[in-house]
Amino acid sequence: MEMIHIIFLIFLGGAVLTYFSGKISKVLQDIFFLASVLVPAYLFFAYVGAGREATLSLGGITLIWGVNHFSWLFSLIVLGLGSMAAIYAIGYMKGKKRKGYFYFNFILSIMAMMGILLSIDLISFFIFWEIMTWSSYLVTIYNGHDIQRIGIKYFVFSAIGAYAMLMAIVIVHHLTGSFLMSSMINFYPNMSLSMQIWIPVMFLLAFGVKAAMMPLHVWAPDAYSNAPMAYTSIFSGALSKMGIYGMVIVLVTMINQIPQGFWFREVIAWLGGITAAIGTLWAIKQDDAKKLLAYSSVAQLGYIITGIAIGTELGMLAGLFLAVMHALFKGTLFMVTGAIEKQTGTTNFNEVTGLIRKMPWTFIAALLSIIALAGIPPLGGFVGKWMLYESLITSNHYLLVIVIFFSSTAAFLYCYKFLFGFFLGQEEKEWAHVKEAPAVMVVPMLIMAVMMFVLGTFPGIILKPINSGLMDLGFVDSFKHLWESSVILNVWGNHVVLQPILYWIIGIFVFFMIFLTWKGFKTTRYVSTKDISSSGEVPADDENLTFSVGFMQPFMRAVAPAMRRQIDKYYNGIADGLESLFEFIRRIYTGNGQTYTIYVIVFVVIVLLFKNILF
Amino acid sequence: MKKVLVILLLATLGYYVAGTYFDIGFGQPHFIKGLLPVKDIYLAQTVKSLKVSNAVTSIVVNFRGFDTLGEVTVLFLAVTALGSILYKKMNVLGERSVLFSSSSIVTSGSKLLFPAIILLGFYVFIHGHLSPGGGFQGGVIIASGFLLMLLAYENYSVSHTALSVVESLAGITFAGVGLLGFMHGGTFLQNFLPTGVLNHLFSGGIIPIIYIAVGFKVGAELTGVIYTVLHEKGESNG
Amino acid sequence: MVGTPVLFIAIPLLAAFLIPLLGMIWKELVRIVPGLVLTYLLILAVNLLVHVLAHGPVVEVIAGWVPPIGINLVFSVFSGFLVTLMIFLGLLVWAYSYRFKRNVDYEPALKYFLMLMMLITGSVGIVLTGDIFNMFVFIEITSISGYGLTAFYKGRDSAEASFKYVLLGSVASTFLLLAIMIIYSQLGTLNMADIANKIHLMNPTLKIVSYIFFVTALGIEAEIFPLNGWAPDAYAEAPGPVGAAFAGIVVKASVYAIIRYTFTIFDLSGAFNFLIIIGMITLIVAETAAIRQEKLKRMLAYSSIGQMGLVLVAFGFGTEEGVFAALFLMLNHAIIKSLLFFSGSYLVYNSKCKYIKEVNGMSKFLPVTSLLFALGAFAIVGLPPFAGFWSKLSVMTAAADSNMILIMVLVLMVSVVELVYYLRVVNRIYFFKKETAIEPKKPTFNALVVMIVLGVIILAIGFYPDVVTGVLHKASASLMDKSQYIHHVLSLRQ
Amino acid sequence: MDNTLFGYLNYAVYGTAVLVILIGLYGTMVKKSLLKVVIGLSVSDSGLNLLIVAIGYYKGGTAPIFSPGFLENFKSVSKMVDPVPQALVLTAIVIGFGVTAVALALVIRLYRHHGTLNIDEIKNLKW
Amino acid sequence: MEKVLLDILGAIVTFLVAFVVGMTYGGLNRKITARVQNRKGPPWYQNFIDAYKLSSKKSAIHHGVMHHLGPAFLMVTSVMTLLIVPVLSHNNWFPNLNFQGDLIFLLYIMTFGPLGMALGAGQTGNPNSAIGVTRGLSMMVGFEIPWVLALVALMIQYHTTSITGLMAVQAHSGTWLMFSSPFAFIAAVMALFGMFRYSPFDIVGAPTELASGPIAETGGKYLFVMMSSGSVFTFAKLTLYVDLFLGGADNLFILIIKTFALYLIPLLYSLVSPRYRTEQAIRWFWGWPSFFGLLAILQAIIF
Repeated sequence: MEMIHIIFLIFLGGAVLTYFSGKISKVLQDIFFLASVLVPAYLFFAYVGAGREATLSLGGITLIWGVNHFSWLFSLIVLGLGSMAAIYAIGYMKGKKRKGYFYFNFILSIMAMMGILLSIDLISFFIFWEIMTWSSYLVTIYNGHDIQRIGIKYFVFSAIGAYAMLMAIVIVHHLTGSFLMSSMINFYPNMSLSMQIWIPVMFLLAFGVKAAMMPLHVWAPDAYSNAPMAYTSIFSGALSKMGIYGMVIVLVTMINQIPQGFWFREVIAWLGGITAAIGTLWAIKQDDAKKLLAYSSVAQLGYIITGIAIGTELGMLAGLFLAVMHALFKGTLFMVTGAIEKQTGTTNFNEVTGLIRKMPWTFIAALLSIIALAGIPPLGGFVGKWMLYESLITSNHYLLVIVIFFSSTAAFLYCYKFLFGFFLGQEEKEWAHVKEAPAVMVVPMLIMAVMMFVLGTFPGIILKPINSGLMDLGFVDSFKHLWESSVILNVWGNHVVLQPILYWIIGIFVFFMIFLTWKGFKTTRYVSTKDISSSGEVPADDENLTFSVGFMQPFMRAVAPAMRRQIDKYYNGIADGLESLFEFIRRIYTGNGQTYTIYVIVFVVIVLLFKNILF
Repeated sequence: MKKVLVILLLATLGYYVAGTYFDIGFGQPHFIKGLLPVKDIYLAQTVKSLKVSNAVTSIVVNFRGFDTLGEVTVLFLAVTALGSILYKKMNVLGERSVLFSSSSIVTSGSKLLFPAIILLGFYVFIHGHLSPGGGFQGGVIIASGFLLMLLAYENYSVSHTALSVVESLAGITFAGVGLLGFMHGGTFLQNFLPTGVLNHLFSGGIIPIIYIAVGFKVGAELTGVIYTVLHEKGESNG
Repeated sequence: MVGTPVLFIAIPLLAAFLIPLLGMIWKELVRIVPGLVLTYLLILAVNLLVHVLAHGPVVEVIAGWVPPIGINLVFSVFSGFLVTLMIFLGLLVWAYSYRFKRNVDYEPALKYFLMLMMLITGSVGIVLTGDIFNMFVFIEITSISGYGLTAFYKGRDSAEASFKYVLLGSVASTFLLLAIMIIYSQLGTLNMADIANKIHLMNPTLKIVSYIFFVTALGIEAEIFPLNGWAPDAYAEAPGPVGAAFAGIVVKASVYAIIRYTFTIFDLSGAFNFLIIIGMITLIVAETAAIRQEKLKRMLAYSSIGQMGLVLVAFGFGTEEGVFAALFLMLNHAIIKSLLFFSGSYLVYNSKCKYIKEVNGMSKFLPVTSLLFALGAFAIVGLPPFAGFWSKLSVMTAAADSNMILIMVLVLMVSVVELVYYLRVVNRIYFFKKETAIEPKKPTFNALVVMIVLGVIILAIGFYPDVVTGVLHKASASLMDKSQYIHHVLSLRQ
Repeated sequence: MDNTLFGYLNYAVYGTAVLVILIGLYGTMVKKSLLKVVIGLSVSDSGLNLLIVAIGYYKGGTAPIFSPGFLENFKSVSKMVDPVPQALVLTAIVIGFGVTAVALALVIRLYRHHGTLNIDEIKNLKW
Repeated sequence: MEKVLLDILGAIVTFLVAFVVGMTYGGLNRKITARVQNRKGPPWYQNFIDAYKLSSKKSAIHHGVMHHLGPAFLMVTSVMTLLIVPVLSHNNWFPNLNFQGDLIFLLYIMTFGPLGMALGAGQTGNPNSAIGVTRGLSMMVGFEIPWVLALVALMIQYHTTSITGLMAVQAHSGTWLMFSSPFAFIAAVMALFGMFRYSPFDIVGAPTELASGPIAETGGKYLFVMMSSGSVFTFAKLTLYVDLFLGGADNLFILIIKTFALYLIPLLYSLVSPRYRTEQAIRWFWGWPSFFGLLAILQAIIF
């Protein structure tokens, strides 16, 4: 029995045990839950290296699991973020109902993601893909309100994607006689042109749904915002990366091999860019932190898609680095939102304000992740953004870079909205009782914030594994030796040296901090946010001056034409049309036995009339 | 509109069905040449090995006896289903429906005819293997005798339990004889009795036994059906 | 000697005749005896199946007359597999319906169990028999039991449903007899193997017409659109376990009949495409009709019809893989749909109209039942790692190998529809507030056991499909090998 | 097919049988009264039985009964009509009876439940 | 170690130069505005006086940590921009970080400060501050588009993303990029209007309406740091433009001339323009300036 088997068994058994141990003791349940996430994570990193394979024969199909550098990289995201989110979930779920249900699906999701990453054959890939879908679906509808639309939308889109993938898989099996990914890849250049186009398209449909690519993204904001925040952090941070993982494989190993691949990459890159722009615009409009972050996730995934779709090495690196970073900062941000939800009971910017002094550690985590999200140096987000722009510019995507840049600049608006809405602004009496979140929730956030900081200066830590992963996929490596240091560079030879920049920034910051604080901070006294110069008056205590409704109204007015068309509406229109069609079909069954008899005769007569054609 | 449509449909259907059967031909050999139809085997074997003079009986009871077992089961099930469908709570029969009461001529005439009818029924199914007729026909005749009595007498009653017992016993006989054949000869419904001489009453092995059982069963079942349906008045709310 | 196929018919018939007598001794016996009979038959079937897997088909002649003179029963791997499945399901249905309703009188209980047993026997007979007219008789046995069972409940519209069933069933038997007589008038024989041996001599027009009549007649029982008007009503109005029996047993037998005619008896090249066409239409219409249903059982019924359409499509590929996929589908459908009917019946137990909205929030009151329903829903839409996934995968693989891309697309699109309506119900069970004052009813112990057994089987097949795939592969091979079938039946000597 | 009187009989017998089936089906499909629907079923059954028996008929054939002396007189069984359809029709009749009985019972139930025999008013189950 | 000290020394010198020049420009701005409006106006050194006064004031209250540190964030941006932009070519005094960053990095480091300041402004709880911040950020999205279009055009035309690379191109060819890439220059200059937030794009501060917007609750040392940061930033930006489009400068005198000439463009435009509303401003930037930016890219692709 290979270690991979053991890992899966622990996941599976842990999920079941966790579910049922809740009937005995809540503490036991928490312990089981943590153990069944952390133990496999430890085992994986300690004992499973590239080249190890495990097999299982099911129904005449041999399922093969193994790990290479590329999947190892994603395992890092899944298990790292998964562990953090698991610890966080202990605090987040405390005192909530249906803990067992949540934990069960949480563990299954992580197992499914690991399964996807470890799958070497397409069938186990598909199986785990579907497990991932339904387990995440079950968590999505955990809260239970408004689920009719959200959960089903998510599941339907996922199912359409997954079924497209299933079709591709069986067609591949038909053509090659094997379910192995490697045989698909090896046979790919020999396929007919239509297959060469359709098989990647079908795969990309599946991956595009999970990665929330543009016309397929409509489920994402709702699903992300509806799931419990402890889960959304891996939902958005890790689960969506499975789409990216698949996309990279399809793009690198298949599409790059055919001349038509150029158009593929262009289309996907543009879809990614548009996704980023649309996601950002809608994120700015949201008044609820969950929704805002959800749309922001869509936008960030757009960058990642663009990066990997460009197909140059820098682009790939950028996309994958952004993927890692996105897991970190979006995971943290969702955790922050969850902490605030836990402490205040709401995540609406119009309700919560001025928590900075009540939840300082949460604020620090949020601040750092926002800086990373916005791509501001010296945090990690910048590195990814920089490489993305450089790869776009150096590969002649001039207009795309503008779209991306627009989206990335506009992202400042929602970044600020997030920070301001929760932490800044007037401190209202309503929230005077709020305390900092428990340590079990804060610590994971802070750990991840520190990681962002480290990666901002030493991106080589993560770029090296990305690079070796890409080499495993068959990428030719052109600037391998440089990833050791904290230098990022493009193919034109331009580079940014991050280390001195960090020192300078810290130096300047510390200098002016001291300058401002010197003899100052002690003697000045803190005054409440009511003590302000509002046209010369001091507002009363019960006067709510918080500015949060219509926060980005001017900007929204400027971009109003672009937001008038919602893709959602078209989908709803299609759905309504189909429903009425189905209603019509249903009326065939009139309820009159005689009519049914007539149907029988009609059937016979029709078949008899066409018997010469049919037989 | 609907009627025209139905007529058109049925006309088309009729065209094809009738055409097919016209192709087959009436009253002349229609089997494909060179094939040996089973009926020739049946006709040969019914005399040779079964010693049954009524070929239809030998087919019904022996060659295709399994069909008959199924057929009996269908009847049995029909009675069961009927009882189930028309079952009423409290286990009381509904009032009998009487359109008009019978005159004394009818009642005494029926009383007179009843034994004769029953006797005829018995005769028909006992001689099923010798002459036209058989268990089904005889059973129906018996049932018609009971029908006559039921029509003639408003308060004529048949014991439900007795019917049920007869029914069951007859069915068990059929299946049991089949199983005996199974134990004796290795195949279900196989003949294990001496076949006797053609055209004698005691001939044909198990065939008469089965046909007698069928006769009792059909008679009991049809009587049961008639009896149940006759007592279906009142209680409009179900 | 491991037993012979005829016992599958003879023993239940004997028991059926005995039961009224036994009931006079002790009333509870009418409930117990069918279970005992079915248990015995299950043991017999498993024994025989094991034997057949090792030694090839068992052909049983009746009344000592070898085919084509007499009637024969064929227990091949294919039919044996179906028989075992049906009897197993039948046993579960029996166990489930034992004390399903508390206050049923003696007489209806007797009749219910009797008809249930005959329903199963008839279906088994359809599968086992090697004679086309005998098949007609068994179809009628099944149908009449079905009519009775459908109309079992009083005070509902069950009689209406049953009447529609009778109407269409009679039309079906008309067409069936017409078809049988066409065959007989040409070939002079009623034995399937003999017919299969000689069918190439027949006038093609007559052959086609008789095939059409056969398909029409059997299609009514197998719920092919547009012949399935009775089915939703009957499923919805019959008692819950009977719905499961219809879906799991009766329809399977009818599909078997169609398949036997198409694969073994007739040699029409266009028949496979015809199966695909009607299967596809059935699938699409039924699944799309299901999504707008307001009543739970009707929804399940339409879903069941759709699944049967898919089975026909899979058979229509005409390849061994297609047959394998279809058999796998039938197996899964039998198990999963039974579970859905079983658990669904308890979810709407005390409701009068069985509306879907009445399952709202039932998970709080019936946790295990709800969980099993959800499991069944997940399994039937083909989500891994549950049983339904493997059959869906094999259907897709078979379709791809037959180059039926369009079929694949359509089937998968319909699958999405299916997914939607099942998820809606599951959502309602788990996440809606209970609105109505209907009292939830806790499942009886035996019902719970039955459902859990089914759930465990679903999981077992899902996690380790090898438990069934071996048998299924052999079964599909045995169906595909037409000459072997003919040889086995006709080589018997007096 | 010869043009003798018997040739016309060919059409007459089968034609009648098919016509009876169709009439029965027509009644089933069009008539509003449940009883008439059931009668339609019964009528089409009769037509069918007629058709089946007609198939077994041979020109100038005798009943398939080996009454004493038959074999001595005719020497050949080919003079007998086909007994198989007769056996089959026996089964078909019995089954037809069973179905009709069940159908009538259902009509009684429906009448009890709905208080009418009009099939158009018995449409509680639909869609 | 010696190099580090030298670097720090160079940075301090650069900072001082930028501070003085920036402050002076600010004073000149006020003077010129006054003269055009037919007022006498304050003396050109008025800003130095203000700065001195502010720096010597002692704050009595603060609104929390972010409010306290906001100016420091702002300063980081200004100084980092200054350090990355090559102040003088061929001069060993101000090498700073010239070769360690490029244009994209510059674009992003320039947003660091506004964010910090916005946080500080946000924590004061003054609604006017928040309104000002949102307007500022919205406007930023507006002017960044033409600005980036121009930069991208330059980058793709000369296949480099670093400022020094672009300066080398100019030195090599002898032509200023202002002339070889005129559309990019136009777009960039129009974007400069937005960066300086002078009229008509001064709705962010909106002195009368919003009580100076983001800085409404800031005074004393905080305001001093902000003010000096603004001055340094002004100088850094102008130097960047000079480096990119006007061929850089060999000595301080030429640099000051070129920067002042550039500074006059937004200054003079502001004198004749009324204020735009935020969305009008954004749309303005997405109009002609972006059009010129696209032309620049077109030119870069074709040539």
